[in-house]
Amino acid sequence: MSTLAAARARRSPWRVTRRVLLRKPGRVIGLAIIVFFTLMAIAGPMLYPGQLAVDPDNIYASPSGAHWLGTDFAGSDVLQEVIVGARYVLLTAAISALVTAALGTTIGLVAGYHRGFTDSSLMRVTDFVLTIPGFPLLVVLSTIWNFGRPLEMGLVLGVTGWGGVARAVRSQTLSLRERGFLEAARGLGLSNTHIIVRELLPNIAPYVAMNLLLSVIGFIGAEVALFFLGVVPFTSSNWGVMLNEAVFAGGAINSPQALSYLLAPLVCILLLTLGIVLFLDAIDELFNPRLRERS
Amino acid sequence: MNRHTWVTAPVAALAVTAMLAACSTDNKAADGGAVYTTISGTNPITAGAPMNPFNASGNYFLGYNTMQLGFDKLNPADPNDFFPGLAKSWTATPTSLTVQLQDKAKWSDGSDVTPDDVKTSLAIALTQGSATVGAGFLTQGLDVGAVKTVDAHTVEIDQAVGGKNINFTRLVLKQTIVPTKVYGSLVPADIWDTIAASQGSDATAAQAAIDKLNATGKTISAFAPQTDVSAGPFVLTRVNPGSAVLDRNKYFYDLPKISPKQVVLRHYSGNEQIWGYMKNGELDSAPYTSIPTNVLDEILKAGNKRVDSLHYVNAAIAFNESVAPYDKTAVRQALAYVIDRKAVTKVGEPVGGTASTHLTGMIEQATANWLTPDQVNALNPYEPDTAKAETLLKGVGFTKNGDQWMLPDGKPWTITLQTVNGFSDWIAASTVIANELTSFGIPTKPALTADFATYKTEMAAGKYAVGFWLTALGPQASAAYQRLYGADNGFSMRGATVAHVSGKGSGNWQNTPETYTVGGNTVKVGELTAQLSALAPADQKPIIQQLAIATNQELPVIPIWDYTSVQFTNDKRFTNFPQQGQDALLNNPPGVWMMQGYVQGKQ
Amino acid sequence: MKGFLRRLLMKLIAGLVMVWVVATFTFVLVHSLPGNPGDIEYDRLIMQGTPPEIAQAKAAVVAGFTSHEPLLQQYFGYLGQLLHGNLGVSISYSGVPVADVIASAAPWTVLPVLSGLVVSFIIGVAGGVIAAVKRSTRWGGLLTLSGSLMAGIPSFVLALLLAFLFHTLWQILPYGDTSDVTLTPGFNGPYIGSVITHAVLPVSTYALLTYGGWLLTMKSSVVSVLGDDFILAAELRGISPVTRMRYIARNAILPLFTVLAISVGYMFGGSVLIEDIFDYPGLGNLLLHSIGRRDYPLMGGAFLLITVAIILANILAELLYSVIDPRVRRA
Amino acid sequence: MTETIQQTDRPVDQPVEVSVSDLTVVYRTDLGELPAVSRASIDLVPGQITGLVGESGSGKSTLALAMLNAVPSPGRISSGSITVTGLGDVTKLAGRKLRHARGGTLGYVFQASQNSLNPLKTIGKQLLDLGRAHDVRDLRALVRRAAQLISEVGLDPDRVLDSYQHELSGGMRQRIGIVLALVLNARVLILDEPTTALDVLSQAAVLDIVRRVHRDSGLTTLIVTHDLGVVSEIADRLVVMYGGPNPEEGPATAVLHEPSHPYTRALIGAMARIVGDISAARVLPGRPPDLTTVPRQGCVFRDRCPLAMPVCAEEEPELVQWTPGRRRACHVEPTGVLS
Repeated sequence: MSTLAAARARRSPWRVTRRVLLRKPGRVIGLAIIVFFTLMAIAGPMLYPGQLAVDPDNIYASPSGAHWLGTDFAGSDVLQEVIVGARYVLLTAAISALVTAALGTTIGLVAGYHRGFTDSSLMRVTDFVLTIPGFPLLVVLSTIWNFGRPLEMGLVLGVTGWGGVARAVRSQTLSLRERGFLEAARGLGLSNTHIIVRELLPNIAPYVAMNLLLSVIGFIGAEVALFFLGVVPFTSSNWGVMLNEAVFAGGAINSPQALSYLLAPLVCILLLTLGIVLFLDAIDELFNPRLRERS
Repeated sequence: MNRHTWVTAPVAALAVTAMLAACSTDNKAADGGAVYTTISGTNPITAGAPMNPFNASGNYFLGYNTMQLGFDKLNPADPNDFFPGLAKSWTATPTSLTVQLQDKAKWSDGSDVTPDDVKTSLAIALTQGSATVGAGFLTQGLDVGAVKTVDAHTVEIDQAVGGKNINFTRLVLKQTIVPTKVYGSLVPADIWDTIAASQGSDATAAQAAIDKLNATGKTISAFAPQTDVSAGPFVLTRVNPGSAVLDRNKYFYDLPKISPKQVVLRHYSGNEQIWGYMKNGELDSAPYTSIPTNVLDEILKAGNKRVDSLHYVNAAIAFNESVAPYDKTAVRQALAYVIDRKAVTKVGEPVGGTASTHLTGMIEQATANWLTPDQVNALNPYEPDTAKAETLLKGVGFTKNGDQWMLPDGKPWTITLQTVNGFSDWIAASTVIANELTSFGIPTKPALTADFATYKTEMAAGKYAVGFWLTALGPQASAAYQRLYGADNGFSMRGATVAHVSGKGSGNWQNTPETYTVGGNTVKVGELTAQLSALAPADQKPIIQQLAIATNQELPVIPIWDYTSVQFTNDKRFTNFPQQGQDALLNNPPGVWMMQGYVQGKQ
Repeated sequence: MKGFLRRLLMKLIAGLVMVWVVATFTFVLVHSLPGNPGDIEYDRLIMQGTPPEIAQAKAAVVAGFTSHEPLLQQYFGYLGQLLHGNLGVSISYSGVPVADVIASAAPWTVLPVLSGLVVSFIIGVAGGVIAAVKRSTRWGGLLTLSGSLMAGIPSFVLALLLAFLFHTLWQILPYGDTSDVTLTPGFNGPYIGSVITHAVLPVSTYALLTYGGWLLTMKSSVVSVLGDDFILAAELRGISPVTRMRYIARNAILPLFTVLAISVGYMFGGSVLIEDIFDYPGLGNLLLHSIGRRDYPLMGGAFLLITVAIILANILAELLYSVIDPRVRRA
Repeated sequence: MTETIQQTDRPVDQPVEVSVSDLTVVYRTDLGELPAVSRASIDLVPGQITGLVGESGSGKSTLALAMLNAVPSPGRISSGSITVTGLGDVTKLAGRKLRHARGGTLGYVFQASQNSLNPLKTIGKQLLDLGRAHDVRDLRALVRRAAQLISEVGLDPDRVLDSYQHELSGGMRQRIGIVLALVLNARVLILDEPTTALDVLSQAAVLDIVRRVHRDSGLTTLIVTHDLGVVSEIADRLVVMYGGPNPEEGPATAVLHEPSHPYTRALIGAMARIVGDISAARVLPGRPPDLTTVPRQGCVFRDRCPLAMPVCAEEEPELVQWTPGRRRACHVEPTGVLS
């Protein structure tokens, strides 16, 4: 019997990933949704170069062959807007995830590694970031800074949202410490930087990845919410802008004409959330082998 | 409340809920009229705010429980044309106003409305920011010098010494009249001495007096009366989180005219809520909201009737002329030719807007009123005409490189069109304008500022070259032209002369030239505008004509649409609403309609 | 017990320090907003059709409530007032104490948030237990998925969806007010009933918003407790199933206190959006109002209050934790 | 040598307290149901301490749990019986009867490394829970009995009953485990790795206590361990386990000094400590059995057996008596192993 070969085959990362992914159909669907929206964000604006066409004679038109999802307040195609709007939403989420990952991981690692004064002062800062109510803060900040562009919005979201990741990373670092991980590495005479970057980071990366995916959902929610609330000036189409226009200017809650304008971005956000949640399940199993062997 | 009640309260609540839910009674008033439900457009209703007309967020409702001596008809030809309120009639001299109070005017506690109440109210008015040193004293402000009781129903209000404000009547009539018994204790006994000092020639003493008045004013505006004492047709019974409930004031001087037994004013935080209420037929009348066509259809379908009236304001595109190339008249004219105002209006303000046609700095109706037909015909209507625009641009050195226009210095011309968050009509319009300009060869990007406060601050700082602005404020032409050739353009009045400033920190962001040349004549816009406010309407005409023609030629702003006040009435429960055309009435809240004998319940 | 009290005291002190930091932060934040209350009032009145000269006067009164002292002086004044429990006076409410304005708004946030918390706690914890016990079945999986999804959906998307489904589409629930305006508020059945039906959508939104957190935490907690040795040990000692369930419940509930603090924070934060959509006159709406009117003291007060609620929730969670966990209490 | 065997041998008519016969426990996996214990038979005699040894994965803990009919899911007892005097076949018990048997007649002590105590309740409260679960009327008497036992195991009853788990050391917890197993006057005491993860001193103390309470209360005791040192110190009889039927059983000293099965010999070889000859210490080759790799046919140990013969791959050896009191399951002649 070739149990050994089989075992080796099972442990190849690609195979494992595929196996974990294929175990539940939901995970594949989740990945498909994420890939779909990512492609939309990358290719969407190329599909429709230039400005959105307006048509004052065709305002809030119902879905038709020409406009699959109908038109908006200016007679622009809703489908086109949804597709073009995906880039801002996802780009912002990606930037904020990047900032959060960088800040959260660095602060969590340093705090968990050094302990003592460094740890407690960094954790106080983390507490502060976690305590300040995030969304109201964003609302106030949006009035001070103009973060209508993805880079700025992403930075602000990232800078205000790294607390959770930092905490998770720190506790993970501490638990690695508990396991004698650090003492062993120190015993080998490795430098601090080496230990943090080469030894700790790879062990923590999975947790960062999971927390990031979770926070990406939050970031998408927050940025779209800011646009929806109309506190952030918008210069381009964005799902939040669409929701804002649909509800506050189009009367979508009261008038069936503007319905597709309301539902299109709403469904997009729901789908994207669903996709990430479904996919997260797979990631969870990949990084928690215990779960893998259970089922 | 004793302890026992506390303990049993939740139990009782459950029992009562169950009982009353089983046999729920119709709460609608049965005797002597129905409930009139509408929206107060002026203040959101906040349960925590005081019932005080001097509070910036106060729960007070003009025409219902808040009374003035009269109610403005917004007559552009006569600024002093008012509906009677607490004043039955009035006679004006150049320096004073004598008011005959309504014979039966009473407060809701049954006591008479007296000249003393008027005196207290005007004193309070002077503590509410009206008294300010050097801000156009003797020409603009409420320069009340003394209030004299002539008899129990007659009161004489004198202008301060030397005052000759032609708007004095109007300013006095517009003041809110409150009862002395409620507010009197807040007003220092020597207030009229202080007022006199504030109007005196000793600048230091005047400033001290004004500080004292302001301090009193702050106390008054923060004051929260326990109950509402109203001289209007209704009295505020209570304020709920979502509504204010006013009951008919049985001591109202003209009670037979008031049909509704109760008025419910609903709170709203956004237009979409008002639309929802109307769609459900919940409102008897609704004030103006910026409305899209699809929603209008729904509202009309629900049995509401549309009533339009004039709105003395328009939406325009303003320029900062210190930024090239907007200093060139030809450029502004060219832009006016490119922008299809009708198409823009269709998207931006399809229901409550009519595309501007004559671009005089006043709304269309005012232009027609002040200018002769010949003059109107001679105005340039700037019909969409890209060929004319091209000619104009080429005439001042612009070139076209492929599809794109180049500035005279050879750089590509792009425009950032600034609008402000929350103004959905401007935003929608800006997308269309950007589209039109871009197609013409000037790449244009709409940009938004986070909120209006920031917008105003940044605009005043000259940060925006091209942006949306409200102009043609009215009904007086002087107000409309103050908007163009007033403080925002660096003009201010110093006594009888007009000063002009520009540059950083001056507040001048329009930066138009001080004079225009029209048909070979020099038009001093700042000075002419300043003169308007001191002239009687009849004398204003030639000046307005000059300003209108100059504005049409120079286009310091490009008006896009005139707002129309689109109100709705619903005759399910009430009839005899004011009709289209009764603008004077429609510009006032429904409480005033009722006082004038309109709105009767259906029985 | 002494150690516990000392830690509680430390927590309180840390909380106070946090309040100070937040107050300072808020002060700086609020005063860096462009624009000023007077200008805004003027434009608001102009847009309502108030004649310029009257608008000018009224705006001047509002401006009169704005402090013109140097910022540093204002800051120390503000801190001094805070020490006396005084939040200052509102500008947009012309001098009404901020505490009064907030007090009249607070119930409309606190009550729905707490009701939502109770509902989501009950459903989420029950769901979490079921999801843990049935974790290998399809229903268990779906339950877990529902939790993850609810934890992920942005609050306002949820609110809009609920409003659209229950108000626009099926027309079974009211939306956009706190009660039927024709009813007399007070202690009467129709009014209370109306308040309750109007609260269904916002409370459901709050509840669904945190339901996922409870469910997921409870599930993983129950799963890990089920695998704990002492549960098997109890079984092998013949301990009755009811007692064993009690053992499981008490041990599994511990991690939920962390969720409590997070939930409270999340809900108060989300109130800005939820109250805006359902037009509830609560703290979130007040915050938006104060920002729009540049009412600095009110803005600071509302922001501070929301933060204090979160800090208190944290301390409360800590307290509950130590009541239930002897390892914390007797350490 | 044979004398010793005779002494500790069990006469055929000696009463049996617990009789495990032909017990098979299977676990449900992706690959179908795999046996963790296969046709195991053990008799426990009153007054004797029986040691059950084997590597981890040999199924010894599963067997111990099976004796309380508590095989954790997804495992189940698929055949065989466990007869306990006064209780009947434990595998047939269910509900209240089973619950009362556990903790009542059958006392179970957990691995010392595991936390067998509820961290949120004091020991005293957990004692009361135990009493209530077993319908003890006189809880005071129960507490008195517990206090007495606690003193016997060398702890301060007042302090211990008022303590939480986290306030006790590992050795103390293990003693409490023994107290809780015995407080309801169990006749059978099953200890699963009672000394693992304890330091040497605590180990000795715990074993001493086990020996004492066993003697004083006249118990039937089963110690499950991988540690032959423990067994050599305390056990009267020894049962060796390896996946399928026990390779070997017999009096402890005899089995330890004269292992008659290659697996026993290998185990002892790996534990050179007990013979004190480090040069004799050898690492047991290969990996311990696990559910997926255990051969389905023939001798389960044959892959790792130095003496394997062709027949081992085809036929499973039977467990048969070869000298009085000793049984073995191996195709190789005993002499071939002993030499």
